[in-house]
Amino acid sequence: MGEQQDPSADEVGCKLISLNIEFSGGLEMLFSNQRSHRIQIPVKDSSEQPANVGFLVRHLCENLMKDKRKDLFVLEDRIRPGILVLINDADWELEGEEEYLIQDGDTILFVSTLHGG
Amino acid sequence: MGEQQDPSADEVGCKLISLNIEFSGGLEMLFSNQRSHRIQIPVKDSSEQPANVGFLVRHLCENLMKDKRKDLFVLEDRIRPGILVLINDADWELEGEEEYLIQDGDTILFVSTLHGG
Amino acid sequence: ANKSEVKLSLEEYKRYGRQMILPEIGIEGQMSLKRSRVLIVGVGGLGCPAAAYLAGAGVGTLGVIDHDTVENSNLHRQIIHSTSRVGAPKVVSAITYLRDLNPHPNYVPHVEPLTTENALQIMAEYDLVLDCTDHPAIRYLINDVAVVMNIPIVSASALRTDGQLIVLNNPPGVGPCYRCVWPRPPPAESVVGCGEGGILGPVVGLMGIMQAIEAIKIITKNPARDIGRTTMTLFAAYGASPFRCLKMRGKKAGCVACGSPERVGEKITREGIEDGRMDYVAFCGGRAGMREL
Amino acid sequence: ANKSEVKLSLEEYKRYGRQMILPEIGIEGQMSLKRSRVLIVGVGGLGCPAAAYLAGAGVGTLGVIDHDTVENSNLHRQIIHSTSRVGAPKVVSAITYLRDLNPHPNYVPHVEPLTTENALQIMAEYDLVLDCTDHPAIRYLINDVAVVMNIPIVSASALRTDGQLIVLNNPPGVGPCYRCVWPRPPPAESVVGCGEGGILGPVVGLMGIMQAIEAIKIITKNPARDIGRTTMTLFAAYGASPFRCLKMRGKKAGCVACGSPERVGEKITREGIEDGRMDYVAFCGGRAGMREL
Ligand SMILES: [Zn+2]
Ligand SMILES: [Zn+2]
Repeated sequence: MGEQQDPSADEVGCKLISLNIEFSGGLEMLFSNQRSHRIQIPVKDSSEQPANVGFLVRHLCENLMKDKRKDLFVLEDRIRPGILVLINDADWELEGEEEYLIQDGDTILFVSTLHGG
Repeated sequence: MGEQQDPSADEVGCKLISLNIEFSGGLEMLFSNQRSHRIQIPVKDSSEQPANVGFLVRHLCENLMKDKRKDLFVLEDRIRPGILVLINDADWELEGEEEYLIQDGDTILFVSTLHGG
Repeated sequence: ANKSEVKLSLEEYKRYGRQMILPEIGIEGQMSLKRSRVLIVGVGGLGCPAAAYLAGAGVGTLGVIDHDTVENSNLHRQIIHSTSRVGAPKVVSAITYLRDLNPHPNYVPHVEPLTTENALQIMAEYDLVLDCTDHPAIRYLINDVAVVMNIPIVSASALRTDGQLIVLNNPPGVGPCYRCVWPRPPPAESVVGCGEGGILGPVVGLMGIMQAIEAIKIITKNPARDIGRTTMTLFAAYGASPFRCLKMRGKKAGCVACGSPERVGEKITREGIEDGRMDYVAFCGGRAGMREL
Repeated sequence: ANKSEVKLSLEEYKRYGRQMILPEIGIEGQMSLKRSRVLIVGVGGLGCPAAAYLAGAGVGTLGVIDHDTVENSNLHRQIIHSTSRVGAPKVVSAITYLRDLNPHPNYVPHVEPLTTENALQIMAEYDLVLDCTDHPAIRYLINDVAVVMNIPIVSASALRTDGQLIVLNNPPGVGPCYRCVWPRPPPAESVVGCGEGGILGPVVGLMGIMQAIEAIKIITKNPARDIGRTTMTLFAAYGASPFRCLKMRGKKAGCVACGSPERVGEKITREGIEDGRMDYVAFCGGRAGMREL
């Protein structure tokens, strides 16, 4: 499990939220071949808006994704077609998609749809 | 789901704990053919001891079990051999068996071991 | 659905006894199974166990469509084929096996690919379709025809050591369809097949068996259909918690297949499929005009 | 374990290619599979799919033990038998199928019940045992012999629409054994078989396939064994959340089979099993002296 920063960090402008990030269906191969990551992100994005899933996705691309093939995860600044996003095991469409405001302790799962048989 | 009593009941001597009780492997047939029950039990037993799993088992026998064949669930005042008890999905042996003190919101699962193949 | 009267012979009572005594099935359920007509599209890693257990359970009509032939490299996972049938059409090989497992069902062989030309005609003969295929293009085709025909889809897929299962268009017009969940196809370069990615045999087998279980539940209408509760099951053989049950979105009002899209011209129709306006291969990023799915 | 050198023929490379390209298997894993010797006890609803996928995967030696013959009422779930083989010993029927699926493994037929007299001698030839049986008495026998022989057990069971799976004595001497989890047998009147209780075919099939997956993981040592993390998987086809992963107890210091019981005389030994001191049928509430399990 990759841990980042001190969970008690609570200085001005650097309050953090702890999250479980999970990858499935092959996406884990883009993220150090690791299915489960425990990470922390700032409670607010650079424009002082509360962190939402859109911000999280950018954060993952910039900080957690080591693979260069960003377009296997994000296309035109959005999650690429064929990837499902689950917020605490519920389809993100039920939760507001990119606009969902991340809560401390949330589990966000990214699933690449499989087609083999 | 069977509901009993008011969750806010908080009179002297009648504070209640809410629990999820689940049955699997055929045990559900002894409990109205229902796999999942949401029940409430007193926080303390009749001798003013905090409710533990031993007390819960007696409570289930007396209150939730409609089937007359008590010995398919309890033998000599203990869970009969062949039934596993899981406290929040962990073997009750890891949690202190009958002595485990029940917490509000716990899920207690009773599994009858299967032998067919 | 074919609502004609069916009867069970003494031999069938004996054969199905162990499942008929289940309250979830019963005699009524067994009759429903015998009345049902199920199409299995693709008799590979998913279709093999799905076909075996549905034939075993006594589905009345079992159609199997595949244009492939049995290869040696299939046999670690495609367990109703055999070494002695390498080179034979998979459909023929499958039915050889199935008929010896249970002679009672009516087996319908379709030794051809499912295409925009034949899909409507073929799927019109069935009440339920199992999507056991291996490419997004054919998955969209199966979806669009199943929506037009009002039949539910039990869809599964597997790759490497992972599997996914979802029941779509169930009940027809109520549950989400494949396009509700995946409105846009994945970029062609992100699609990996079992040939390139590899596949662990019992992983795809597990997903195929789960399709058989879901098919039996739909056919016997038990549980009575929960409207709008669609879940997707993930399996990861090497995951810390191998099974995961995800709560999925419902039917989308604007879906081009099962809904009413804002631009009426986008609505997928029987005619649009039949006259070749829908190019599934191009839609999924393949060469336009290629019909082979 | 048999550590002799094995080689893969070109035909085997082709046949197993789709699983060998998985990083979880690889050439090393395929060699381990070929070197492994697996015993399947009971070739019924669990043993059929377990045997099919393990044979498909290229296990080197696959032993099958069962004293039963194929019946019509088996075929809705025992999918490697067939109507034309009704009346044949299940072991013979199974190996007929398995050899045509994959001719490479060495199949060892044992057309007899597993008993206190033959269990030690038979199980000595294997590195891993799959408990695909249907009665607690034989489950205790398999356990005790596997503990004495230092081999892991992949144990599954199914009834009606539910299934259970647990890996025991893995690694040998470290993980809990059957008696650690179930020190006392269930009262005889609480034991229900598939004949009385019924069984949905693909439910027991699912459990058998899961046994094959666990067996492959153990044989290929991937993941490297987590010491003391034993889980039990529950499946309920009609449950609200069909799969459940339970965290189980570890090995018990005082276990009469795998531990050091306080009363030394209680310790189960090779000699105790061989000379008939252990009466498994009586232990499980059956008629004492009855040897048929
Ligand atoms: Zn739709
Ligand atoms: Zn033990």
